[in-house]
Amino acid sequence: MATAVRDARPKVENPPGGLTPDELLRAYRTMVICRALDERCLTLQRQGRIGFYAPMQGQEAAQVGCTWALQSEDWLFPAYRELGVALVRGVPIPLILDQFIGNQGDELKGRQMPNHYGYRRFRFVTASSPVGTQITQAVGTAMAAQYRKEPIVTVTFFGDGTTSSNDFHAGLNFAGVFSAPTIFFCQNNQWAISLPRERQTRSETLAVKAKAYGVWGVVVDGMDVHAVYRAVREARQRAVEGQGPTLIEAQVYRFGPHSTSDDPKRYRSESDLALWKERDPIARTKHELIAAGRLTEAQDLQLWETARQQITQAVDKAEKTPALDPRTMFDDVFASLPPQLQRDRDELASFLPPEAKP
Amino acid sequence: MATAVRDARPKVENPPGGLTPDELLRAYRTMVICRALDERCLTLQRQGRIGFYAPMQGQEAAQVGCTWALQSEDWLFPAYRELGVALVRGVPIPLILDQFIGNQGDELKGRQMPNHYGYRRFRFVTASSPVGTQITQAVGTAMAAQYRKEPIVTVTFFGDGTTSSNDFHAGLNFAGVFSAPTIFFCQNNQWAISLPRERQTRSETLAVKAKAYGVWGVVVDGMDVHAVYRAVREARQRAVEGQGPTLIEAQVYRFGPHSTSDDPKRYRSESDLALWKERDPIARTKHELIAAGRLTEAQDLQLWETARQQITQAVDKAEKTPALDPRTMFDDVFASLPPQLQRDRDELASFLPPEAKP
Amino acid sequence: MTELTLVQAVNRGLFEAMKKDPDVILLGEDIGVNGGVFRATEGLHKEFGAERVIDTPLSETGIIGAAIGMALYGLKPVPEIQFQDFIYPAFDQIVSELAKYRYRSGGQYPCHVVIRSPYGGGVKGGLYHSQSAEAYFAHTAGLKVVIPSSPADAKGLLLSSIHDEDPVLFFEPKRIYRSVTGEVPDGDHRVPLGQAATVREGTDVSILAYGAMIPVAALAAEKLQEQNISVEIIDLRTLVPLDEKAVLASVEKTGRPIILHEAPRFCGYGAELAAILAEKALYSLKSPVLRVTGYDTPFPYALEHLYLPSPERVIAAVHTSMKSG
Amino acid sequence: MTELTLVQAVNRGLFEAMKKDPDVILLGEDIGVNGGVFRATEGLHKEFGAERVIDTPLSETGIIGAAIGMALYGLKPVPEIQFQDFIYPAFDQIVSELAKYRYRSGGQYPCHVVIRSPYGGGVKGGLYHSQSAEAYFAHTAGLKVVIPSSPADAKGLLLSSIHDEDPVLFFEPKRIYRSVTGEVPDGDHRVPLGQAATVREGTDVSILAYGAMIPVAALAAEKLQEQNISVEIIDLRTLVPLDEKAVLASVEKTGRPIILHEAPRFCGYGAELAAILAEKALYSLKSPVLRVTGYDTPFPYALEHLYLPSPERVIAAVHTSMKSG
Ligand SMILES: Cc1ncc(C[n+]2csc(CCOP(=O)(O)OP(=O)(O)O)c2C)c(N)n1
Ligand SMILES: Cc1ncc(C[n+]2csc(CCOP(=O)(O)OP(=O)(O)O)c2C)c(N)n1
Ligand SMILES: [Mg+2]
Ligand SMILES: [Mg+2]
Repeated sequence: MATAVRDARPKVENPPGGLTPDELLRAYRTMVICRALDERCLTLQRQGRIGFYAPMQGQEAAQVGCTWALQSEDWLFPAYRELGVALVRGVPIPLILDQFIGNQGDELKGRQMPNHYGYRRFRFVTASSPVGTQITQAVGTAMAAQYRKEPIVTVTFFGDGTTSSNDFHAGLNFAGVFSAPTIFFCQNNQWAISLPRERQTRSETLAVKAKAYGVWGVVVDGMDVHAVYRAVREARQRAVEGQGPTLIEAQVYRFGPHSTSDDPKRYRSESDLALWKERDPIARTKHELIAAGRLTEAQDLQLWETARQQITQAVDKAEKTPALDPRTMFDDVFASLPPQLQRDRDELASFLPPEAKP
Repeated sequence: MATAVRDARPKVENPPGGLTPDELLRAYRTMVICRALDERCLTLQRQGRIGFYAPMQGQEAAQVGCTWALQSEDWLFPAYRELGVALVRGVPIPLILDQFIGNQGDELKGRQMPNHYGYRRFRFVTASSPVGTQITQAVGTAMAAQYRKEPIVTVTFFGDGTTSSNDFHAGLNFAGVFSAPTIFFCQNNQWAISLPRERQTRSETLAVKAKAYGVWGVVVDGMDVHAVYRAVREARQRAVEGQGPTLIEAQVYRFGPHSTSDDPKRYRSESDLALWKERDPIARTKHELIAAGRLTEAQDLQLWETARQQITQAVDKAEKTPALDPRTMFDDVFASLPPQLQRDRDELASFLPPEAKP
Repeated sequence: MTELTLVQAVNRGLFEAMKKDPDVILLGEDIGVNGGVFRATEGLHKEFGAERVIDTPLSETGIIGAAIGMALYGLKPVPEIQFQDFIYPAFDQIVSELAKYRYRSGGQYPCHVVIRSPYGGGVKGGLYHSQSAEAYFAHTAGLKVVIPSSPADAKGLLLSSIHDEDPVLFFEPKRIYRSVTGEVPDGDHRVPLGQAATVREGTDVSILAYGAMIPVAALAAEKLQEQNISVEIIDLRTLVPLDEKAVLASVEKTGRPIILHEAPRFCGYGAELAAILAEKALYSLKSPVLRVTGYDTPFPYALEHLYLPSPERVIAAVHTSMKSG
Repeated sequence: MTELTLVQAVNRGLFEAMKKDPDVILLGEDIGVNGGVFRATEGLHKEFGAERVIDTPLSETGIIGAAIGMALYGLKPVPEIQFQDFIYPAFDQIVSELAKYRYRSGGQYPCHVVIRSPYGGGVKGGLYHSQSAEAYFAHTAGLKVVIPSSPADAKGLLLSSIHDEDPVLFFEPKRIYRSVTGEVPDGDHRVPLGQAATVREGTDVSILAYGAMIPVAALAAEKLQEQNISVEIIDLRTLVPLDEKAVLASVEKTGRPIILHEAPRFCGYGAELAAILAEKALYSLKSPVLRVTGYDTPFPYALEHLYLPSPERVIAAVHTSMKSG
């Protein structure tokens, strides 16, 4: 259930319809792929086959529900944990795996750590690591769309910790002042690495921060794909109608470690995790589908099986794709190669083993 | 009247006593000196006798009322417009004028533009120009005092525009999380150079931003010295009792230009100014004192006369004080002069006219 | 041709770009109704409206972040930072984002933003209205850095910057905003990026400089001419990409380089010039590579006239150079 | 003496300082309960409590701003920036405030903060977990910049930094956090700031380097020894203030300088070294001043092994140098 507040006037809304049963089944399938891919990536990292991974288990409903409520023209500004967003948007799994490996198929040309992908044709902006920087950018893109009179929204994704960033403050404030059609989708997964939500900020909720900018603020159960879908649809509606931006706090939990470099046992209790796992969005959605007679256990097993096969194929393909040409290192610093970089490039080439020379 | 809010629970307080009549008379005297000095500085700048000036007319009650409510052990973190704060704290006028001229008497050694003074012995921290940077620092000092168990507060001064700064966000958030004994004293003078308050942020008030950090938020009539005094006293009390920080929005108006480089006619109407001038804190306080029989018109004239004489003397003295020794340019970059700066110093000395050599 | 001050030429450049291309959008503090604190955007708000000349809240983080978002979308934002000294709250957006967008996305997201900002001392601005921060940006791969020294170059380089495809930091020497005037071609006048200008030819000494130091170099050169020392002045105009050829050609001719800038010396832009000479022109050098720069202190207020490189300090360096080797 | 890794030596340095002086306070992201993402603060939270090892919200602006406030009060804060790549949100506080407090107040407000941060590549961190940003800070008057290359120096320089009176940027080469071990003196071990170390004596070539490039230089020197080329390695240790004497002495002896760092070359710290040599050691130079550095691109991910200066690239530069002059 979504609580929408604007300025000092809290307003409780009764949930209108969420996803249709058909949509829910499709959404569930995406959530399954998401979970299966996430699990595989953790394994690949442990086996040294990819260098790093930041899992998102527990956040599937939030990401899938949110993206489901958008139009494909809407621009997405992800952080580094938005696998579910990418999948709903249609980014092919092989492309993602190419990025994780940084091979010749990687459209980012091996420039970034795993997770930090982005694809212009999907209006899915390339993520960076410094937290929050995407937030002001999403507002700028929204202002640009507004200027060009394109009736779209921009959606920016970030975590609870990132509400402390400079760009959160500047972005929300600009969006308020300029009525930018931006949805600020905060996945409060309760942790910023080792810092719990309560130590990140003393505000009652994260959504209440909307009041500081005179924009809409919504708290939503991020384990409930319907609730998220509804909240985002409403926010989108308001935004394109010129009613301004919305800050949505989707309350979720990070089931896994912050990243493969992290050991959550150092700072959090298993019992808390167990409590939240009872609300696992995948189990919950599956349960609903089964109860509604839209899914059987056998079909479910099949879904998982298909997902895993699909992923295995993509991994195989990605691992067989040739490595990057080292000379690409000098592309894209500027639109064209300045003489100085040409020299660097030549120098590097002189150190390459003969087989790598053209 | 102060409205104190914490989180989502607004609370209206009935004003207990403000300044006593004796205190009010003394506070009024300071406000008069403040206004007279401000006027003089504008003249000095126009005559080319000082290089720059940022006037504060209209903000006297806010600054004097605030500082009156503090203890001399409290640390002050001013912006560049806090003349009234400096005067209440006891900074001598001649010292201020030496700073404006940047002569040998300037304890800052001519390093800064006028207005950007600061004196360690008055716990009045040296101002800088980048807006907002003092805010996080004030919180750090409060945390340090808390650590050392010194029962003081830090008070940081800034304008409406500065609520958009990075440090406002970080400072309020840290203060909330650590319950730092800091008072965030925002003088909302309705303008950030040419940008009106409504275009700075869409929040209902500036004080409501406190909710974003779970701290106390108070709106106060900044033209009413009693109201400001009361609000700050209460905030101070809360802070030292461990109840956390308060954001105070003192609503005032900048009667003059942003600075001597600014021409407000380009962006604001005279009629607005005229409305606010009806609430001139000096006229208002004078009126109250006369009504209470604590001041006569003749005594008032005398106050102004004394203030102006005092200022004339200080200006004379400051203008007669010798210029800085150019070699001081290299002091205080580090605690001691590294060889490299010694060379720079020698080089400079070689260009000085003979009479300037030691 | 019209006789303009440097700041007027900037204004005309912005006008020209905006008239031609509706994608050019300005944003910044006090640039709209107020016309900018230096009046660089005077009249543009009236001409092009609040949609294209956007007065923003007081947040450089927001200004540059929003400008980047606009550029990703396909507009050509030209944000103003009121004083270069206040660019630091936007440093993360500039260094982590603007400089790296094209690269990190494998070329998918070019990010063409032109950041205008007045820089430098000489206006009694003290520590925070006087800095020359070009070295920070020149060191950041992915950014172009441009500094004009004349009205015609100000307009021509600004228009080239706006029509470039890469992010450009366009720093305007505020000290000579009004003190320097000159004939400026009307219309879409362009001066190509990456080309230095020989603003004075000479044979004995090469002064390598830019921005507000060009008039200082010129004054020194005049005086030195009286002493029969022939000074060549190279105005770099574009710091990144540097016109290395022009620099090397001049120094190979004179053998005596003097590097001149007002930023502090240590790790300043001049260090790179010296390093290039020490690598590529070593055998042409007749004298040590000398730098005349601001001192390695924060920028002072009362003593700024002694902090800034003066013609006297340049002349002294030239004399030192002439005596060497 | 205890055998420690570099990161353990940092940890021991912090422990030592905190034990001695209750005014030493740590703050940063994940440094408390979690012990730091690199475990540099492991055990300190337990030993000294949450009051002295403060887990902060995710804001570098807040961390450095608060640390400055603590320092003004008289504490000795030692904030950690989790990766140097994330220091930019604090750039304004560092450059505008920390570097200038003592100066702008005429000496009234010294501001002694020691900012610790892991820097550099070699850990497959890509653009944002690999940068070497020392040049930005070295160019900023008022800051000291220190980079250790061994466990003993890490502890000794850190303790000296904490006991200094000026702001210090203390950058730790994370690539060799664990790969380098060494004997570290117990107790209050100090290595003075401003003194370079000759980590290998030689007569043919001088390599000027610091941090994680010292082992690279050492590997190159070993190989070159086999070719009868005698390499001297100067570990700068303190970038500001620079031990100019040590640099000049070595280059005056060998006449062949090779500057080595992993940051991009253009306007990097090496440019300043080259500029100093081009001014003060010109007549001793037998070969051009060569720089082996990271390339002038953002830091890549998949190709980082080719981006970072390798012993091979150093050897090639030495050969070039030996052939010159
Ligand atoms: C500016 C900056 N500082 C520090 C970091 C290191 N860091 C990476 S993720 C992270 C925590 C982010 O927490 P949150 O915003 O809640 O997102 P989550 O990882 O939980 O999805 C930190 C501190 C960073 N990436 N950027
Ligand atoms: C970071 C930064 N950006 C821009 C400026 C230029 N500037 C100086 S004062 C000012 C407006 C400040 O407004 P406000 O906070 O309301 O304070 P007031 O001047 O009204 O007292 C601006 C934009 C600055 N000093 N610092
Ligand atoms: Mg989180
Ligand atoms: Mg104001």
